[in-house]
Amino acid sequence: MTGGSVSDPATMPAAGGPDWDAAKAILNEVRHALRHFVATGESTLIDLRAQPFAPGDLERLLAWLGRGEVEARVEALGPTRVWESAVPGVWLVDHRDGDDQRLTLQIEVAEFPEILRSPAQDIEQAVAILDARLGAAADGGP
Amino acid sequence: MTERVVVDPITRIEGHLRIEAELSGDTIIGAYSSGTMVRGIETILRGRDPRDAWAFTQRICGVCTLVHGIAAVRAVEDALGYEIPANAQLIRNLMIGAQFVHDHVMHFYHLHALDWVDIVSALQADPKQTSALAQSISDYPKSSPGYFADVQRRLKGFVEGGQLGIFANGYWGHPAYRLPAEANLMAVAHYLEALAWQRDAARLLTIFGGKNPHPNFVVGGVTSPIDLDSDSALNAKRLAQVRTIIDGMQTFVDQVYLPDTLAIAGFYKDWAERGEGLGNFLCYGDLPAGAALDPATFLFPRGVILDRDLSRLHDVDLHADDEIQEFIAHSWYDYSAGNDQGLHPYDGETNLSYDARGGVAPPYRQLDVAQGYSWLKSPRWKGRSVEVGPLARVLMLYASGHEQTRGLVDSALARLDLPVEALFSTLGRTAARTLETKVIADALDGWYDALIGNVRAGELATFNDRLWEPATWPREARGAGFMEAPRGALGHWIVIEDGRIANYQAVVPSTWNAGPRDPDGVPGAYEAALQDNTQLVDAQQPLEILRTIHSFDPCIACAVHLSDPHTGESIDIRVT
Amino acid sequence: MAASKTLGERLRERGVSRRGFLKYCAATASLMALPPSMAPAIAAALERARRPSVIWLSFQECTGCTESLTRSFSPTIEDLILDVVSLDYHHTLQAASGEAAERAREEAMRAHWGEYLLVVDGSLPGPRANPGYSTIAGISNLQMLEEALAGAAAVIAIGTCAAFGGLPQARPNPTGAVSVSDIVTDKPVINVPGCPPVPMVITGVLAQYLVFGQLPELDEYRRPRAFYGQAIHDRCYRRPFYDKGLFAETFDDEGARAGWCLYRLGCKGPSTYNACATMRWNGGTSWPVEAGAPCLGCSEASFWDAGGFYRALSVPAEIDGARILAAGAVGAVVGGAAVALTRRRVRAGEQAREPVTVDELEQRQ
Amino acid sequence: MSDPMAFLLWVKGPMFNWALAIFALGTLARLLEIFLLGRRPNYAEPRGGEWGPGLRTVLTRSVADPGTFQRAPFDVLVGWIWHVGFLIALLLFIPHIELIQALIGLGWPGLPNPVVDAATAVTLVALVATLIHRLRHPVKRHLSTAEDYLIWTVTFLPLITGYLAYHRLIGPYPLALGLHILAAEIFLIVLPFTKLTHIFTAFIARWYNGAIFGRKGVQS
Repeated sequence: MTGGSVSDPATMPAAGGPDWDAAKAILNEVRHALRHFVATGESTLIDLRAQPFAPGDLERLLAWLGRGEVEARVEALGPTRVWESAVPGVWLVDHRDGDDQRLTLQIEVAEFPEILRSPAQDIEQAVAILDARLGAAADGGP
Repeated sequence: MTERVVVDPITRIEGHLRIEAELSGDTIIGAYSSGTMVRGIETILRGRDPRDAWAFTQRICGVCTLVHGIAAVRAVEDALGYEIPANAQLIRNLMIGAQFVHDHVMHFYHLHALDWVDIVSALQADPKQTSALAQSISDYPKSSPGYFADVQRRLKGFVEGGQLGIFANGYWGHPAYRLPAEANLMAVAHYLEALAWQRDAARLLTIFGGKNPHPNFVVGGVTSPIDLDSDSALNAKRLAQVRTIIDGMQTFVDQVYLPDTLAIAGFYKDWAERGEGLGNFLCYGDLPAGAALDPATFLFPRGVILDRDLSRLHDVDLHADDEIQEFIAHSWYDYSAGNDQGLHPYDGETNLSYDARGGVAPPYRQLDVAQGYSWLKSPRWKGRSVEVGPLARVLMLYASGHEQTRGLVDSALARLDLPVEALFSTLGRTAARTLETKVIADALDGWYDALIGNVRAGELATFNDRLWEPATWPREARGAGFMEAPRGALGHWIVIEDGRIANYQAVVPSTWNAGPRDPDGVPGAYEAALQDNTQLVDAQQPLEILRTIHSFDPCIACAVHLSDPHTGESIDIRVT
Repeated sequence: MAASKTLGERLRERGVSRRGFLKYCAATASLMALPPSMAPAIAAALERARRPSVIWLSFQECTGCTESLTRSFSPTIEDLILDVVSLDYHHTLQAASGEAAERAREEAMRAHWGEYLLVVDGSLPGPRANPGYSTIAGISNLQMLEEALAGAAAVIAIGTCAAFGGLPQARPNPTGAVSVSDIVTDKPVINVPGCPPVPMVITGVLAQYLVFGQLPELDEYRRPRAFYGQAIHDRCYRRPFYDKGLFAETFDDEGARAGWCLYRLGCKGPSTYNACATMRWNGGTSWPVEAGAPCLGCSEASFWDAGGFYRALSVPAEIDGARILAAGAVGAVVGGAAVALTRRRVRAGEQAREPVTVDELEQRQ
Repeated sequence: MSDPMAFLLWVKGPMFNWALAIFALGTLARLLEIFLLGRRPNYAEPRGGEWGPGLRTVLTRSVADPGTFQRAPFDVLVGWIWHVGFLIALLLFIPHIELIQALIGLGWPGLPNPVVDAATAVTLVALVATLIHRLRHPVKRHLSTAEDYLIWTVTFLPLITGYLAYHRLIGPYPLALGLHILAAEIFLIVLPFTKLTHIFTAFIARWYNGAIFGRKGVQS
């Protein structure tokens, strides 16, 4: 199965850049996106699904990027796992469907990934939802 | 010509099948099965490299997507006396087994179930009771009331959305549907569940063959090498993935497919009395235990059962000219030495002859069944019309004393409170498919463990290059490649001359089952199964015909694949 | 028939949240091989999108294309059937049989005349072939295609048989099989070749139509560029081995185990345009080259007749002794004529020459 | 022939057979012709051996003497460059080796593609330079015949089509590859009947000259 990304120290590459082509191309793109983000504040999404990876390349790339301090899980139409890589500002967003099959795997270069943000329209309805819950509480709710 | 009930297209099958049935009152007294599409793959094969044949024959069918590939490489290997490594045979077994499990489950839920399950009725079900029902027959975890309520809501939204799509115009509400609403809802949920499950099951063929449908094969072994130190070979990670897929298959068979079959069968016990027909069954046997294709080691035994006599298994010889023969008395072909003789596949010839042999110019309402009425031929074993497929195999296993099969059959019959004779029926055929799936799903363990054992022992070979180059071949060679496909006994016969294919013939399960009458007027298995035992509640909604025909799991593109270059009707209008 | 709902409405009814919708759009962008930044545009389009009616005709086919469709992970076949399109006629999947099935086709055609999407898999016997070679409900394939074409918005030819003639058209084309575009002249046709096509390429093209209501950008063979824009070879992870000249010589040698290039085993990757190397098969599990099998070139026209699956691409299709002899004879005649000419010139020179001795020369001086 | 794959199959199949046969038998006829012209018997007492000087001349004539180099450095240098580049592309590109191996059963290791690619690019530039030089040099232009331009073209075409196909600069690929093979086939067909025959005769002729001089005891 398209296994989750585990940061196994045993597979952590030595310092320096990876020496395989597929990863180099991606990392160059990430570097470019980071500079762009610093300069303009615009975020970038890179789709990792349609890359000509050799078997094991993706796992190596994820291991190489490593894990940062933040990890999150979103439950919407199946789970989405989000984690910051060891490189600040470089996030991985792993969208899965209800059967935990990967839909897409993206690198998002941003302050934090879009999927974590509360949708503005939901916030507009938030007060109403809160009121409803308070009403329910008054009726002997939670 | 008498007016007949015509069902064309028979849907939820592979290929193009037409059934015409003559009624006396509400009973079918004559049935005619017709394959209505021809491509000519055997003609196309002539003159080509025998090592390429698997790819061509595999495209005979994308449903049983592996079987013609395996039969073709085996035919070439048989012709050349080409031995393959033990690992290659084990990997092929795993692929064949996975194909069986995948194909049978998909057949049950996606091709056959709607004959027994009323989708619309599922809207009335109570999710709580459905949950209770599901939990009473299995420990499958997806059985909460919430789960079934979700499925129902989705189905409801779909029906109310106004576009019924694939479910439009089904015979919903037909009196022959007898499941309670809750059983219908459970089956609908499992219909969707099985669609998701099969995507994972298909991955086993992808690991070994690169893709599914139409995985890759190679004469002399398999394409994937084994190397635990390589990313780009079968390594520990890949083999672990295979194990996970096998586990997923076994879980679904044990917890969903098997319990569902028995539960649904309980409501349709009257179908244990009709829909058999011939009483003769043939099985080439398959799934060897060792490196060689030795019938003594097969999981499925080889043999023929005649007249329901389980006490005697007759032996089969694929090479003998007087055993397996094909007739064309009612097919749209010509034989050069007369249309009433039978030809062994090595000498098989087939000239497309639609108009001259009674084909009616389209558009037509009825076939001329006095003359040719099908693109299928009529294969016969020693002149006998036989049935092939899961029922034949389960009977063979049962008759030869296979312990697990005996246990499964006996307990299923006991559960349903039916006698052994119930096997000879539409219901028996459908149940046999489920039971053999269980046998094969369990057998996957043995092949997997043997493969792992070999790898541990350092035995890594997956391909034998000794006879790869055509320069090493004899000038002339002929061979028979056989296998048990999900739908039954499959044989490919190849004649090689100067490193090229001189003749190629495939006699496939659905040709045995769906073929037309022979020169003596003896019907094929489909025809016999429908005749004289089936009543139609409503001739406008011939659901009963679908039940019996679908119980065979027709695969018609497989069954029709023949033609010959020496025909006036063949025209080449290739655009180049 | 109630008015069909938009996809946005359907998803909301199913309780899909806004985040879920955002994710759905991200997956859809990825599926259509569009940059992830397109997700908002897709979201806007999906809010308005209604399931298009799809009529799927199967002619001279093996059902492999349908089976491939069922292996799609995103969207899944369940989602496709329930949310993305209204699959109103499809032999392998539809519940109805016989007359009821044909009625479903006719009703869908009537209700969505001019708007439905016509999908075809399989080739069909052409206008000069015997129509009896392939019929459904007693109707020839050609007649059924022409009738369905009249009301179609566009045609998608799924699989190499429908797109280019495929296996039935392989030499000697016994049934006079033709491709869909050989018949269709006045409707847009998208070819989605492959034997079968990569599952997500099929669903990707359908999703594209659902989202944008129009056809994707096509190449000169009417294939969507997004999926068929690059050769397998150019995206193959084994390409570095080709460039270094490292090849597997058999299916189980050191090179095969190390994952070296399969060129010498006949890989047709350099001449094959398809998405296998990037999208891979069955949810990214593997693809033929990864499983050690040389690419057959199955998404290309005439790949069946391309000279053998195990012959390296640069190797001649076949060396025909008789033709070489004939050609050799021509060469010998031309060469012989050249020889004869030269010899005559030499002889003429010899004859015209006036021999002279040293004594004679001295005398002349 | 609207289908590029059909075109490719034609150039790889029937056309290849024709080209190969015309090339093989044409070359055979030409070589026979040359050998059958015969050497007039020389009754003079040999003053030296034939083989040694013959082989020596094969080498010495392959390297321009200082005088020739000073007179026409461009011709020598560029000539060398493109001849070597052409041979690298022809004999050390892996798909070509594959083809030769399939035909005659002999194979050898190739060079990495980027090296062959660079050699091809250099060769192309060198060939274009020779053409420009020929067109601009009054004497050369005067001396040039139609055959010279034909030969330049049939030499240039396989290289440029190969380069374009490799870099996928023209599509579809079966068409690009087909054009490349066709260009090579034209080269093969033209070879025996034009001065391209020098590929086979150059060394024989050099040896012959060297041998005659050697026999006479003169250094050539």
